[in-house]
Amino acid sequence: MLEVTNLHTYHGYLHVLRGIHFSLQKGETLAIVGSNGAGKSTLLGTLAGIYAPQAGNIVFEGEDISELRAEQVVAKGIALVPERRQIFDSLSVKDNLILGSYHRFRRDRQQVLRDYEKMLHFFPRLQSMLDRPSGLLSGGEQQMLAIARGLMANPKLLMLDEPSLGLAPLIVKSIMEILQQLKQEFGTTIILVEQNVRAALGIADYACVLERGQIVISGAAQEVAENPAVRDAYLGKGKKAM
Amino acid sequence: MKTNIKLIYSRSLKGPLVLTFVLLALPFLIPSPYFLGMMVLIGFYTIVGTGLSMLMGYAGQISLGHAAFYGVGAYTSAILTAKMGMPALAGIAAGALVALIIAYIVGVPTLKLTEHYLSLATLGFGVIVFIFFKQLKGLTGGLDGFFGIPPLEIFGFEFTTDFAYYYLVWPLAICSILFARNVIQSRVGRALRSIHGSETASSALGVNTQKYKLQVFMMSAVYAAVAGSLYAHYVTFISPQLFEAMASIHFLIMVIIGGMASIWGGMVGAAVFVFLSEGLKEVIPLVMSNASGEFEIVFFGVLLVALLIYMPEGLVPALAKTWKNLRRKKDSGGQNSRNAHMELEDEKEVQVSMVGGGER
Amino acid sequence: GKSSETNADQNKKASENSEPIKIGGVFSASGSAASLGKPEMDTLKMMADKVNAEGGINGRKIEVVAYDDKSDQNEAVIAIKKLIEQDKVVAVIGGTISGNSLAMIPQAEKAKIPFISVAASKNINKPVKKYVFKTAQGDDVVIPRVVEYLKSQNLTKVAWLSVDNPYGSSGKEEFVTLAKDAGIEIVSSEVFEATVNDAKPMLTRVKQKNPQAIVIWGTAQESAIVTKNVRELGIQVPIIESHGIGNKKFIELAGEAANGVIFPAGRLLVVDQVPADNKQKPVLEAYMKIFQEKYNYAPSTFGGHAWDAFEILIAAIKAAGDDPEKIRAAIETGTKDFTGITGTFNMSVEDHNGLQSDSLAIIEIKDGKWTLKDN
Amino acid sequence: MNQAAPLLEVRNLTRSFGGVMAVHDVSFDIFPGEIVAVIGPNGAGKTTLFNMITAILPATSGSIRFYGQELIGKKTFEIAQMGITRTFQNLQIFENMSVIENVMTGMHIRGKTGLLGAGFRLSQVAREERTMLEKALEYLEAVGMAHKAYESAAMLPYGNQRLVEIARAVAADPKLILLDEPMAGLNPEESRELVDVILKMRNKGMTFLFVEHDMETVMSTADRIVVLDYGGKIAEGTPEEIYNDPRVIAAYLGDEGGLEC
Amino acid sequence: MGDMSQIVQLLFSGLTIGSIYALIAIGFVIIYNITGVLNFAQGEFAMFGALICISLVGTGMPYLLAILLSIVAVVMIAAMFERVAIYPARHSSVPTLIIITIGVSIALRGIALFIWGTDPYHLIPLTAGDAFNLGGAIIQPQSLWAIGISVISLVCMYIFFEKTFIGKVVIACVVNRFAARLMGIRPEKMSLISVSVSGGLGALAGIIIAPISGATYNMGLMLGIKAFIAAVIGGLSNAPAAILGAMIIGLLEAFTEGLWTTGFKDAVSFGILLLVLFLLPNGILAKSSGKRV
Ligand SMILES: Nc1ncnc2c1ncn2[C@@H]1O[C@H](COP(=O)(O)OP(=O)(O)OP(=O)(O)O)[C@@H](O)[C@H]1O
Ligand SMILES: Nc1ncnc2c1ncn2[C@@H]1O[C@H](COP(=O)(O)OP(=O)(O)OP(=O)(O)O)[C@@H](O)[C@H]1O
Ligand SMILES: [Mg+2]
Ligand SMILES: [Mg+2]
Repeated sequence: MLEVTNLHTYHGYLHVLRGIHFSLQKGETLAIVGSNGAGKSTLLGTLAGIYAPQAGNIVFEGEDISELRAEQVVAKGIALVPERRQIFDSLSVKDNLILGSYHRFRRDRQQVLRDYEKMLHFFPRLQSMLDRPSGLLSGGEQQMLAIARGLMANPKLLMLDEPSLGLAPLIVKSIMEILQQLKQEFGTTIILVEQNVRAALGIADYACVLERGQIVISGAAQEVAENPAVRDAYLGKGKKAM
Repeated sequence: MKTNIKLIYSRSLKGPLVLTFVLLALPFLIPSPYFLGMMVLIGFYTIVGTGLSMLMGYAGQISLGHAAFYGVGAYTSAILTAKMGMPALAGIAAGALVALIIAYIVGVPTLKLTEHYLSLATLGFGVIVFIFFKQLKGLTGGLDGFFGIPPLEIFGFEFTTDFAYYYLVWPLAICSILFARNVIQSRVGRALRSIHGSETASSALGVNTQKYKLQVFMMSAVYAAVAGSLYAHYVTFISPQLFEAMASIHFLIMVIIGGMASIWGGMVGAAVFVFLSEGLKEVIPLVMSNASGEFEIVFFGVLLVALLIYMPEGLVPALAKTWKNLRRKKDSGGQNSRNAHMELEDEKEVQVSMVGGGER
Repeated sequence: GKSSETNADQNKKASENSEPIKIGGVFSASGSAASLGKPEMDTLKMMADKVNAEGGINGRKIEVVAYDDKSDQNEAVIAIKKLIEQDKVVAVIGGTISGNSLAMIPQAEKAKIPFISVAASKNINKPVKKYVFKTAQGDDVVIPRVVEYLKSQNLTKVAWLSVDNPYGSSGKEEFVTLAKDAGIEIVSSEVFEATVNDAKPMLTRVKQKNPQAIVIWGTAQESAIVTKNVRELGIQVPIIESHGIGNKKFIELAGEAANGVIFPAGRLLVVDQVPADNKQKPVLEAYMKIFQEKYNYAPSTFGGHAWDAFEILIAAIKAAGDDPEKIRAAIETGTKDFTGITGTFNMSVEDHNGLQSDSLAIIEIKDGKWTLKDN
Repeated sequence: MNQAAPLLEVRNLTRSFGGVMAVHDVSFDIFPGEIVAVIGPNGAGKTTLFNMITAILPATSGSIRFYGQELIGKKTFEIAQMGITRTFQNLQIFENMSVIENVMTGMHIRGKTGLLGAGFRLSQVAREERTMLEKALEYLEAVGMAHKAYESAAMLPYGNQRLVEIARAVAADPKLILLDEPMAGLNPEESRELVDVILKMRNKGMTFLFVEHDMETVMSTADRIVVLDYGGKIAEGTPEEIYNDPRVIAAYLGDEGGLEC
Repeated sequence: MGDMSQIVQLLFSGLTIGSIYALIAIGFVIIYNITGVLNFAQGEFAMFGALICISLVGTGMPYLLAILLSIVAVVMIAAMFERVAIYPARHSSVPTLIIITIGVSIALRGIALFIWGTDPYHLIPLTAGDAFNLGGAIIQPQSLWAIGISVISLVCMYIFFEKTFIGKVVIACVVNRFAARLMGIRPEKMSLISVSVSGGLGALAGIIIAPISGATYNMGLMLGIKAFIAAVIGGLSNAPAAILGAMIIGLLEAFTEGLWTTGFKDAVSFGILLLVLFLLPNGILAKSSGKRV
């Protein structure tokens, strides 16, 4: 369904992605981990059409989308929940959610409204603040909103950039459950960039480690989790006494 | 880790020295009194522009009313010297002082506003001051203007020629630039810039943002007032029309053309502004005989827009960047592909960090 | 003083080479005052061509260097400096609007170059400045005519409305003093902006004072709006205006409301109605004809000021050569009984304008046409 | 538990936003040299609490004392000058400056140069600049960002910007530092490194109050934990006490507890 | 102090001028909402609307057709302006963008000067009818047109921005252009549409004011500045509030001029505005900006 070959992206003169290869089938979940500045966000941004790759191909459902711009990529059924949340802060929570479905709003308004109800069900915390300017929410509430807005796009491929950032453990868990549910019910393909490695590997089929713009370790999630290097860096050498 | 202050601040005196030298030689290289006159004007504008770029480019506070301070300087000095017979130097100092006080009074409430509200408030301030120039006929002569301002005299030397004025204004302009540069490259400058970056964070780090905004506002007001006083003694006639809202906008244009977040921007902008408007007067009739003023206006507008579209940061930063890129290219031996890429990237939203987001 | 000496030196040299004599012009050919400045600029160029076609002065051609100040004082100052320092002209004609003329005066005085202003404000020539002359009727010439008219009609309680610029304010100053002497009471005195959109708010105040007549002192556009507003508010008293509305535009803009408006103006507007025995008539007709032929629009009284300035200057150059100092003296002493477009000039040491009230006719707008009411 | 007088005393602190009680009647103490964590579900009022301590938001009622001095009514910059600095959950990096200048701005209150002194470049200014620069580099080194000192702060990846903010807050050499989710965006290894930095700073005499959702960090770093829920304090105690508090488990950690040990 | 008829007269004068400011101010707000640009060329749209309409009527074209055509023409000018000047500069800083629009307005004014010269022009009123008397005040039919059209625009804008999906989309573009694109919205398209629409509104304002105060090439400058003030007082992102702001300015001007002085009219208006701003630093009807740290 998604095939990425030899992807190179620059920020100005900075060569950030240095030849990324991977492919995903429908309904699979890929977790990406890596240290600060490894290029994770750049990778998702490139896939979403925010950054233009200098070289390489992104083939989605048999179509090369590497030349498309962000708004065109969305129309193909790819949604990104970006880093830093990027909500519409002066618009109400409700408007934010509805805008998430922009590319399909006119086509199936009824479905959008049903999905909207579903989001409130997923994130009950948002229910009491539907008419508040979303910029006034707490950090975690905004993060929930950003994720819910991403889900409103009802994408075939959902990309999330550190969704658990700023969320309480209970909520992190429920998000992982929601992702699982999406996968099972709709066969949504998911790419997950996470620092909460344990949670991410818990739901992923595949995982890869990105370092300095290259994939250095990849494989089934379980395998990656057992890789000693990953264990040391991302899972902790045995937890501190608790 | 080696510390090297040069990596953040260029403090070399080489640039300013070369510039000063060139400026000193200029009247001999181009011995045209008309050209000298232009240069004197540019000198005044440089002083105003430098102050304004401190305020706008560094501290991030827009002012659409700086012509008012220019006018306050001009009128104060004019009234004191022509009507009360004070020496011109005292007039200039008094002009600066009055501007300082007005800036303080106006700044206290105004600088609490942000962005567009600030620009409206300063615009309003400019209009109000203009109206006072116009209506206080007893003091200012109203719209008829103010006559008989004596020429500047320092220690018995009268500055009556463009030549003399040139050597008065330009050293002063260079000094004002250096002063501004020193401020920028210090604790105070960082405080100012941090206000531009995030006022909340700035105050959470102990920066008294209101105080610094006020200080820089007052500083830029003094710059404008001094330039205004000098102007008054130079032309010996002033009228309110010279200090209208449009004049404030002209200052703004100069600063932005030059590059508001660069210390030389004010000077370069002033020079471009003056030579562009004067140059068009020469060029347009050559291209189209019997074209009148309107063509200059159209071309000026079009050039302004084109300049800013291609160099949104202004001339100085754009030239600096080009220079850097050239050197880099030389170093890396013609990697043209990268440049091609950069153009491609331009098509898409490159500067994510520039895009307003929930986080910022 | 240094620059003018070098000027003079060079000019002396120039005369030996029989190079053209340079005359400077600064007019507001664009910007807000363009409707005044354009015909002035055109007139000056036309006149130079005419003189040159006739062989120039004493065998030397005239070269007019004219700049457009865009109705901006700063530009005007730059322009006259350029004329004096770069182009080295022997004299300057210009300053379409009073503000620009006033702004240029110090430069001309400093460089000791004769400057003939074509703007109205009396501050230009009063007090007399050595190098400054004026060919437009100042308020000191026009206002007496207005007061005289008011008195003749027995209108003794009037409202005075003037535009908020030097033109309006100097008119007001003059009117206030003369009206007092003439026993006319100013029941309401107001200003309006040159950019006025709607003067009704201000006129509501005027209406309450029940004046017997309203004097509106401004140029065509703003005066038209105020005039219209006066009638819209249902005020039916006579309206007297300034010579600044002597422009077809006023009638077009004010529409119906223009009818009945009375104003003093140069005779150029009603040249066809001027009695044949008036000695201005041939000059006016000549100007009308050659200007219309060359530029294809009717000349205005403002262009007439430029015509007069040019003629006066040329006469002085003919008599005195190309030395600015001598030209100045020649203008001052040599301009006697010169009949121009604006009127008959008699300059002297005390009077650098030289016009009398008789240079104006009283005109009434009837059915959208200027009609000579009182010659 | 701690004998010394409290560094910060928070008493009955309350803040409402048009009826919604974001923080309600919260009281607690912080003693010198402590590391105290504030945890709680999203929207519990943690950030609002921080905003009140630093006077970015006025409190509706209650009192905050620092070294016995009332903070309510003071301005944000005065509080910073008294020795409390902070980082932000929504990053507030100065994007118009380089990384090192960000940190040097953090040292603002430690400098003296005024506008005129700077403009005329008095001799002590150069000295002050040099020491500031050196110190700033040290702080950057401490958080592992020295190699990016001269880069533009705007271009840094998210995690690095967090580190710069921390270095910037520490550079003021405050008595008390408030960190709002310092670990967000850092991977586990990077978090552990940051914890080490915090511990080292504590040994130098700084006191920390921080908000964090990463239980591993909280449990391993904090001496004491304050738990908020719906604006109110529901528990306070040592990590062990909190970890086993049924109310905290229900409201925040989840049934199985925060860590799958 | 004035009597009743004077008050009514001033009220109508204020509302009439206010309505014209309002139409331009809405254009201001629309462009600001979508592109984040404070468009100082807004007044020039009014100027072109008025002058083109006058020229068309001058050719003997039916009045309504002329109005329609001139609006279309200005919409096209606005669209070109967006493509040529706003779109390429979309990443620039606020002051740069302000100056770009000032540059455009300078150029547009120059072009108008070239075509129409400096002469003022006059347009016949929309409807002939006589002025009528209301409580001693004389009201021109054109005033009613101005007020009516701006009220209608107010209602339309309110519904558009507050009640329709596309209105939200439009706001989303300026609140967070980056996120808007991630939702599949094309900010460029919105920007083109919005600038064109506000061009049309500006043209309409110009056509309404032309019979009242005539039209010249430089009428746009002052109208633009007044509209800017109105928009800012209203809080900038809120069209109904901008209309309120415009009415406040119109009334303030009329009443200071009518009851006190003309010379200090602008000073009084600005002075009061500044006072208001100092008390309500985010405009009179400011909505929460939704920013916190
Ligand atoms: N807009 C930009 N301009 C220039 N450089 C950039 C830009 N965005 C990112 N970079 C650089 O690209 C590199 C990769 O950044 P990226 O944001 O992809 O990292 P990341 O893996 O997502 O890190 P983090 O975990 O901190 O979010 C970094 O070195 C960063 O400095
Ligand atoms: N300015 C405001 N206006 C209205 N409500 C607000 C405002 N600021 C905060 N709130 C509300 O107050 C509550 C507490 O917010 P706060 O940001 O303090 O939560 P938090 O504990 O920091 O949450 P998180 O862990 O998600 O960051 C939230 O429900 C939030 O929506
Ligand atoms: Mg990232
Ligand atoms: Mg928080």
